[in-house]
Amino acid sequence: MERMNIRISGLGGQGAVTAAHLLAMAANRDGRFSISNPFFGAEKRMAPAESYVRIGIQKIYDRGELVFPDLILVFHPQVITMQKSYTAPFYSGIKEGGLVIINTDTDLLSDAEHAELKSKNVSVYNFDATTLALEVGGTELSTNMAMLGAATGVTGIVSMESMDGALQERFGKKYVASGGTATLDEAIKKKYAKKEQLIQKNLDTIQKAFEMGGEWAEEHKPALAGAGALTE
Amino acid sequence: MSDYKVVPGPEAFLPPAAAMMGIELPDPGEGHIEGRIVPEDEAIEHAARKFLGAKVPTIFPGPQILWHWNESAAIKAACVREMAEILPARLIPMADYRPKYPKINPEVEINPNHPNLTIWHNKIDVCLFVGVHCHQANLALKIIRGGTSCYTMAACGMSGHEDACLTIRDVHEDTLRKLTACIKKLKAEGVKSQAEPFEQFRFSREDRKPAYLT
Amino acid sequence: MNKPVDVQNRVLKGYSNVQIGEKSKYKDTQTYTDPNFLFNEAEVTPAFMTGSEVIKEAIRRANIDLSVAYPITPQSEAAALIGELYAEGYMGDYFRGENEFGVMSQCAGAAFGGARVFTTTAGPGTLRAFENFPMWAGSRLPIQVCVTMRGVNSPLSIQPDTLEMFFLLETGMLIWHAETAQDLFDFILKGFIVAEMPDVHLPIAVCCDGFFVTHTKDTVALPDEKYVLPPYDPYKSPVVCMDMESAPVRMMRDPFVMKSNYISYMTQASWQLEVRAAIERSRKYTKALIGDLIECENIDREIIMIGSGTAVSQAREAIRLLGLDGIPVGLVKIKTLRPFPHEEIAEALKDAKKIFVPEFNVAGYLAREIKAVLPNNDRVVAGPHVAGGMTMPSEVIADEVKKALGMKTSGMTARG
Amino acid sequence: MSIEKIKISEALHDLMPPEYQDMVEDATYGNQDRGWKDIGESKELIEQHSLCAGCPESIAFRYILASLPAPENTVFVGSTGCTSLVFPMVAVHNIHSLFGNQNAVASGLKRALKIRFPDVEKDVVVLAGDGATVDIGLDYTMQSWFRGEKFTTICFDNELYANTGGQESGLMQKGFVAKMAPVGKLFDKVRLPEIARESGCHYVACLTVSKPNRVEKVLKNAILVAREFGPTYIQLYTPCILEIGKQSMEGLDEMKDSEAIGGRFVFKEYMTDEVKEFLKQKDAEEKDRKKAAKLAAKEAAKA
Repeated sequence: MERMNIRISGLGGQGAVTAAHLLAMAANRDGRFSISNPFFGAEKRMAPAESYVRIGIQKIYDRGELVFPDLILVFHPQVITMQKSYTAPFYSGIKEGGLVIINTDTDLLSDAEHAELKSKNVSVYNFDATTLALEVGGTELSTNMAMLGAATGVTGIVSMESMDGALQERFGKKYVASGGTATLDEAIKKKYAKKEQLIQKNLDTIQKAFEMGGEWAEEHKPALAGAGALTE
Repeated sequence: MSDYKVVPGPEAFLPPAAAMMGIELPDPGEGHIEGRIVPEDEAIEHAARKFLGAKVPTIFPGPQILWHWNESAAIKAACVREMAEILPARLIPMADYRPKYPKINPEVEINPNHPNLTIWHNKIDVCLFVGVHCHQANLALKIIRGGTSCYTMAACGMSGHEDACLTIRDVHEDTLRKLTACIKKLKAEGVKSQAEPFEQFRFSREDRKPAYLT
Repeated sequence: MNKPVDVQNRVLKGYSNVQIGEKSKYKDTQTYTDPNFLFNEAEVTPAFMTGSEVIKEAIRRANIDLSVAYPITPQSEAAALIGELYAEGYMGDYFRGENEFGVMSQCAGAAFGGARVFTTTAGPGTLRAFENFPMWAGSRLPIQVCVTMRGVNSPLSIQPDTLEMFFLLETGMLIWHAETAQDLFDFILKGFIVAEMPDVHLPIAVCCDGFFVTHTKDTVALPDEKYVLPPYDPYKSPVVCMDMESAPVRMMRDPFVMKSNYISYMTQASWQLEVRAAIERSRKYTKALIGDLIECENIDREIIMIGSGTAVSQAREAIRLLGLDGIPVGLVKIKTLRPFPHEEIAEALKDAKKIFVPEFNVAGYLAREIKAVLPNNDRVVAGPHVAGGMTMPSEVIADEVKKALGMKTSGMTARG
Repeated sequence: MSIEKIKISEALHDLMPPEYQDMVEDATYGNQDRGWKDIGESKELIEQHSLCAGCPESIAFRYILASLPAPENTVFVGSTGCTSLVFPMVAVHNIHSLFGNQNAVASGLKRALKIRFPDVEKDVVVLAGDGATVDIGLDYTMQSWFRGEKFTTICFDNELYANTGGQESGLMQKGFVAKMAPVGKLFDKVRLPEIARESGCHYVACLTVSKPNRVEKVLKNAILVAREFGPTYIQLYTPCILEIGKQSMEGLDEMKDSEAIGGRFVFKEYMTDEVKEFLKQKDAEEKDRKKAAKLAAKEAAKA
């Protein structure tokens, strides 16, 4: 494929926007073209939050809300269970052969939903990102990192080396964001004694999730596996 | 290529701005004659000939040279005075731009809000704007084109005026001297001033004293 | 146009500033740089940042004297970032106004006093400020406002929508519409130069689509920050600077010409025409700095899409998708809405059989403007357009074209 | 600095309309002793105006222009109303922009002049009617005070909208029957001087223009304090004789009546303690300067 369009659905405060920026920055480091943007809503804690990443081998022009994604990352079960989502059902618009990764420890979809996704050849990966974040990162605030790792592990859309670089860039210097994001950054920094520690923990989380994603892909062979090798 | 020409009026109830008719301003080193871009020297010679051929050639000096607010302004004022004397031409100031109350005296001043009073009253057939701020010059030039048959020329310190029938731009002392020299040269070659005899109006503060004080 | 501007060799003619080469008044690490060098020759390095950060980087190099801020989504980040520049000493003054009407009036006051002024606004804020915009233009104040457009209608929407640009069209301001972060950076810096030319000397609205540009990370090429625009020279203004330092003394800005006896309404009318004329005069400087007012790709094709802002971006992707299905489509991007490139558009579209105008607003005003300058304007399809902040997926644009051609559509584009 | 620029080009001097020749020769720019007493002796900074015959606003304008401490370095900001018909005739740079935004425009202007001329005291003075100051522009008036903007706000209070034909305004007295107040105004005159005091003005005065000495002193105080401390506010009663049904000659009586004990415009002045001290010092300096000047003049006469 020439282009991967990624939609991230989560709740305010989970770092869905940060995750999108990180993914785009990493893709940029890989020499790909990328664009990331949030859904432009009022940023409130625990309210629906959505962000979008486009990665391609040609210059990307289109922007805005991604209605027809290849990959959907669901950062929080409530996106599905309480329909905290800008699009309902959460998978609406997903393209043929797409992939959905859901942060959950139990299957949240009905049989009908599974059937519908299957008819489009869409794979579903239930991945317990929050538990991993707590285990490796030491805080559930690293859930977004775990989700990024899993997505990267399955698809290989960005390299771990670039992800490392993007993390350094994002957390290593004064970052410009909305007030809410800045406050969250401070909260994360407080969790860790040092900035380096924060980056390392995040990287560890991503690394672990990356491996788990890779293993899952090996086992389930989703259509998007290996899509990181975008081709013309 | 616009086929619009910036020629003397009376053109219309409300004449269009020449720029909206596709007339562009000259680049540095150029001027325009009736909207046609020409080298500066050609515009200067055309201006000199227009002046000499006029019955009531008139220069309208504006605030930027009437006031000695910097040295260059005072020098330009002297250049304009010299030009007026050599032509000869009337000098009628545009001292400011306010809507004047209660009335202007069209013999001795021109106001951008109603310039035609002065043009009509003095039967001015060729005029030159110099030292008038560009915005007010354009207002007046457009109104003159609308209601009179006066040939308008603008010596502009900035980018020139497409609403004048002729313009030169980036005008400084030397440009004014060049125009004066050109007038002298043409006169030496035998081109005669067609100006009707007149006396330059002069104000003095004495003129204004009420009779009982004199 | 009686004299074509050489767009290949983009040289700005007739610009002069005696302070080029001097250290900046505000930041001694910066040097006043000839715009021709800054825009054409200075080496650039790529950066990956949000549109708000791009606005900051442009203002860092713009040598503004003063900026006034007021929070409204989505321009707040940019306005706050300019505050950071102030704290770092990049400008003379910066403060938060009480509301947009106040902000634009404060900008006017500073510009009357001879300062280079920049501000930002969006959506309902633009409308609240509105009385000021035609006043700026009539007073010939070269203020720059960056409008990060969003919905203005009730029910309230903070999402991207270009309706407010429609309202701005007849204010007498220059209206440029940035498609990308790079456009935004270039337009802001180049906008100051064009707006301040003595024969133009008008306010300029550099518009961009909120969020799509302001909150989207994109690549932008930046010249070194040691370069900064030369300062504004208020004594080159076509009207008198209000500082009691210039002739003449008895001078009001800008006087009522009504009610004084014998002053005719001709002055009022000519004044308005002069503002329109000044917009026209901006063409040659604009072309010298940002190239032709429109950008064309494959206009020999029978189907052409034409638009401005990110509608063009969406169209580009739609054209790629249509290309995959073997449907060739050309593209025209409009960079300036005022002056409106009517001759250029008529020329570019002269052979097109079908013309699509994707727009992010309910009015479809760009389609109206285009129809007004084209012969056989039944060729124009006024759409697709969305409104209220809806996204406009490229797939939807592609389907619109297919529908018009009587082809099968993807069937993906229904919403709900 | 700018006084040097008020000079006519020698080569064109004899063409300049005499009102300008007079102004350059006879006006009081740069004269430290300028004040209302110059009226009638020196060239005034105001030409003919288009106000109604006998309008107290016209005399208020003349007192104010005659009393400015430094007209050569002053810029006015006006607003829509009767005053905006006078301003084109005033020989001090002045701005008319919209209706009600005068204090916002002045905020930007003052800051710009401060940036451009850090070493020169450029006075900005707002002069607007009561509709502009209190009704449509109240937000901008007060916010400029909250921000501590360093300029003087003058309100010509004629207690109604005069320019549009006598409609109710916020500064109109309660019970007054006017256009748009067909059964009489239902609420009290807005207490703007008190509001000004509470909103950060360092010097506030409320008076009529019946006493030129007082107008001069108040204006000078307000401008000097604005330079040093921050916002200052002057409210001047300039009755609209036309709309309150008086004759041209009755303006002065109307003002005198209203400033008598119990009237709406009994002279009020408020200043902070710091300002009181500052003005006392300024007065002393002024006295010494005048004394010295007198002495020098005497010596010169002797010589």
